Amino acid sequence: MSPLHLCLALSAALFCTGLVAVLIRGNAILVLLGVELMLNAANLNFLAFWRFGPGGGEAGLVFVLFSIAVAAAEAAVGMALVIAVHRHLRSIRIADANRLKG
Amino acid sequence: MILAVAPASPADAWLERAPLLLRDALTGWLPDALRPWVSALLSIAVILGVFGLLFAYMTLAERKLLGRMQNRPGPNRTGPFGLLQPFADAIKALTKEDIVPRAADRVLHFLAPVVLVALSLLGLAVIPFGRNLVAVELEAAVLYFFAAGAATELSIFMAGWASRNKYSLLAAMRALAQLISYEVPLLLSVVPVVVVAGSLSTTGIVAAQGGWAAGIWPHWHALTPWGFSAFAVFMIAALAESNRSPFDLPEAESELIAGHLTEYSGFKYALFFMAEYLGMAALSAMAVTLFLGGWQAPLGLLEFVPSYAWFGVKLLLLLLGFIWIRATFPRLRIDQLTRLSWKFLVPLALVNLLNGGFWAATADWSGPAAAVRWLVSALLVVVPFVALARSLAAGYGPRTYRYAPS
Amino acid sequence: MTTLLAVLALICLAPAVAAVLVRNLIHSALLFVLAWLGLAAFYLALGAEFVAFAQALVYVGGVSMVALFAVLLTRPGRTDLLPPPSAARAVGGLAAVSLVASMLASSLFWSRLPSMEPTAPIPLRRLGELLAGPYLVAVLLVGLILTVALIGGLLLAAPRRPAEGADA
Amino acid sequence: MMLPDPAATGLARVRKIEGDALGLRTPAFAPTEGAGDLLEVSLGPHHPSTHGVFRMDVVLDGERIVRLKPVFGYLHRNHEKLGEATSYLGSMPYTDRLDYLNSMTNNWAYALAVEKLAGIPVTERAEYVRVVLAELSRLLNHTCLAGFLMQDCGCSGTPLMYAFREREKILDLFESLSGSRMMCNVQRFGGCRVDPSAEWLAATRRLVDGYGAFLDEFEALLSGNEIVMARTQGVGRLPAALAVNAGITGPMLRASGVGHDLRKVDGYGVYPRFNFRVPIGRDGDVYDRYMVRMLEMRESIAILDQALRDLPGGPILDPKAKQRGLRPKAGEAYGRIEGPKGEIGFFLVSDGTGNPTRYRVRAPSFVNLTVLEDLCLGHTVADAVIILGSIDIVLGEVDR
Repeated sequence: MSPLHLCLALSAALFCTGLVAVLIRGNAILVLLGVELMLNAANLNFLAFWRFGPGGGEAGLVFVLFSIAVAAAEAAVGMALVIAVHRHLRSIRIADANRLKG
Repeated sequence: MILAVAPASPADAWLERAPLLLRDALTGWLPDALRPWVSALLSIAVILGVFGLLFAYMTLAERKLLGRMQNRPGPNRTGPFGLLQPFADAIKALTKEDIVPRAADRVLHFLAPVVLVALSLLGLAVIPFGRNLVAVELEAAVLYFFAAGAATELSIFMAGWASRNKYSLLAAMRALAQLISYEVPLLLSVVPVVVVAGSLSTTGIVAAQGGWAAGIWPHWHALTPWGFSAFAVFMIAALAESNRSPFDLPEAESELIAGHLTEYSGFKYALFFMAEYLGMAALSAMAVTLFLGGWQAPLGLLEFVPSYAWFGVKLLLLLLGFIWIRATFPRLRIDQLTRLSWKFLVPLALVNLLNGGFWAATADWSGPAAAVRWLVSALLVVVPFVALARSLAAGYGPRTYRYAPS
Repeated sequence: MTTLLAVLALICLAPAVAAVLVRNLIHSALLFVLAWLGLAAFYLALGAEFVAFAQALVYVGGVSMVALFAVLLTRPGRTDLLPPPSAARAVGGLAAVSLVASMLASSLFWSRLPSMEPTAPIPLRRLGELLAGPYLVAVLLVGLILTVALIGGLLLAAPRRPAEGADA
Repeated sequence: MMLPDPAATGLARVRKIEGDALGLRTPAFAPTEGAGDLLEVSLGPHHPSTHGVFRMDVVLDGERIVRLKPVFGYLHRNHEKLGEATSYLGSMPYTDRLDYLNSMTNNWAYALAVEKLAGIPVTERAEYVRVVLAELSRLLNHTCLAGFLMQDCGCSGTPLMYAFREREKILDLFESLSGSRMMCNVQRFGGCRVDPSAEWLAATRRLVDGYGAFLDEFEALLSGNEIVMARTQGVGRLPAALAVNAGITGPMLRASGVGHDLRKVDGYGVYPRFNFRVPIGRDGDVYDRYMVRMLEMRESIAILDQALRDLPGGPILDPKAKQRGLRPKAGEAYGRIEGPKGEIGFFLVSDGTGNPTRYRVRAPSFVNLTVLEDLCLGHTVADAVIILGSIDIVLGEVDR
């Protein structure tokens, strides 16, 4: 297996792990962490194609930096939402937070 | 007759090169392929040895100094002047029973101190302890240092949570709040240094602080207005990051017994203790590197003293400062702690960012313009400081007292 | 190179999978941290030094802290997690497994991508120039997003206390 | 007999209802709506900051106190019942063990009660010696309190060690006078057991002359310290009306702005002859309680100065005053003095026999402690610790 394919495989596996976390864990915090993992998997693809892809790929590296920054913002807002939801419903199970009305 | 000729440059002095010569002597006979690995192992061993000893004697120095400041002798029974006390302590810690509460999360309870010590050591790899004395030369060394240090409070959280003790749990929450609050000013205070020095590598930052203005005023960052402000913010945040008084909230013994350490005993407790001192030493070493000119001598005349000695002297001075502060100040409350960070240190560091940018942009001003540069930079420090300090201290102050009419 | 990457990939994947499977919420969060650290090491091996340290700093120092804080603030009990309904779990698992299979297959076996020679790592200075030059607008936008997120997070999580002017 | 939990007894409840009627009680701090679970923590009885074996059952919302229940009685030893089974003189050494920091004032209050009951006059010299010993005791108590309070604030030992250095000097004086450092048992009915020598008085004079310098040093380190002020100002506020209503006495009452000092109000002993002032606070918070004590110490120095100057000669104890086998006429008496912690009083009922039929102690630590929950609600754990520290309790006196 070439390094590129290894990276892609890892990325796919991480993405799916994140997806599984989102799908089968009912806990909002874990769902958020799963989303973060999926973001990471995407980052890995960018890096892989920057390093082993067909040239001219500085943009890939830079994009990962932006992605990490945005992920931090996403985590902050997401966790704040979790806390707000928990305050309202006394639960952080996604299944309980299925109404738009508080 | 051979005249004793002073070496052309201090870098060539024999003492200065001694550590490198020693390393070459030890690794020179090895095949080329092995040499980098062995010398890396060697530097790890040296760092472990030096900082291990430093840890041992820091504990003794702390107890002695605290004792002297409090009208008591401190430990003086084990060996001459109590010099063997750290080893007695080590033996005691090793032979004590390791008690784990039945309800504790055993894995995390065990991992917490181990992780903490490991992480505290990681940061030391990129510190230039002297001319050419750095274990790992990294382009993004400063970033590496803070990335390695970011997880220390994580292990305090692990310790607090795994103990299944309510005091420990409170300590874990405090540790997280403290980390989230103080990581920001710590990093922000470093950014102007990176901007001015134009480098993220520690050796580059030290090199940028070489030389003297007018032959006597070292180009250390702490000796400029923006640098002084950044240095102060960095040291306050470093105090908080290493959980030292007056920011020792997670282990506040008068409130939370010992916080996250409540359920630790024996060797694991000693590991926590070790990590505290290693973390303190690592952050102080970083402060020396970033602000106090690293291994540079304060005066050209004094360059005959080897660079690593200068580094050691500066490091020890900062560590003694930590001890002095501990002997003097009471502890803050958790809300005051976070307020100090968000309403004082962070805005100060943000203004300082601007200040650093100004300093970097005006690097070529000279003559009277240089005076203007200093003035503007100083104003950018003093004005926000006064304004912020005033708003922070609003609501309390000295009081005058009346006497009951008789 | 490939061997090193493979080992690191395992170090990164194993905790991630474990994180999804363990019941204990705190363990799960800490395992995620481990996975992110592994990923940072992977980036380092790929030659993306700056990105690796940024990853460690942001995820271990930032995201994980926020997550753990959220866990503590929303503490339902000491050990969280009732298992989700088994039907949902099975469906989710099945969907995920089929996705893994299809993605792995598509990326590995039908991939027409040739593996190129690795390009040289970018020196840090060049990265700085890129960020301050062509990508300056994006950098500023990210800064804006972070500020907005910070304020938004504060507003969302701030307790609605009856106004009593207690010291906050 | 264990002391019942105050929250469950009529005593505490009556006071609280009265407080509520006047709108004085701190409103129970409402936990933030829908926040995480409340955390119940038992602070004590082996907590380092509870000044003995005392427990606070607190319910926390995050770090904020929603409910607080003081639990005590761990040191209960039947003091009052013992007093009823012991002769009048026999109880004297027991009173040492109430507030074991201040055996001098405990002795004096008890002696005063017995002297009232039996109509025993006190010699002139003894009155002065009592003032000297009581004010030394006040210095000792307030110094220790300040040191402990700063330790509770998180100082790592320095103020405490400074305080203990001075305490040792005073204890040395007590030891050379009475033979015991803490359990002095000095007072007798009508005078004192021992007569201070000229050397002892000279040593006391030296101590008094040097004490102002110590206070200056201590205050320079702490009173103006930003962190001390931030920690203590506005914390644990006790309104004057609640303080009066709850029967708070001593420096704690004066810190709330009520200028009530038994040395002025009762004018017992020879206190009316001395020139001194009564410092009062305004906000009644921890800082005021600390500062009022610091200022009181300066007044104590002034009193000591005058007492040592004017100390008359003559006998310290009238040999005709009966000590052993004292059988006062049937009746009752209440003797009270301004102890360092507040009004310490002994209520004695005699039926003409050698033992009192009723022996009751009014312990300032105990009464002052009753407002603890009111002071702590809405504050953090760290605040509860320093609020407790500023109340100044000794468990020997609380539990009796």
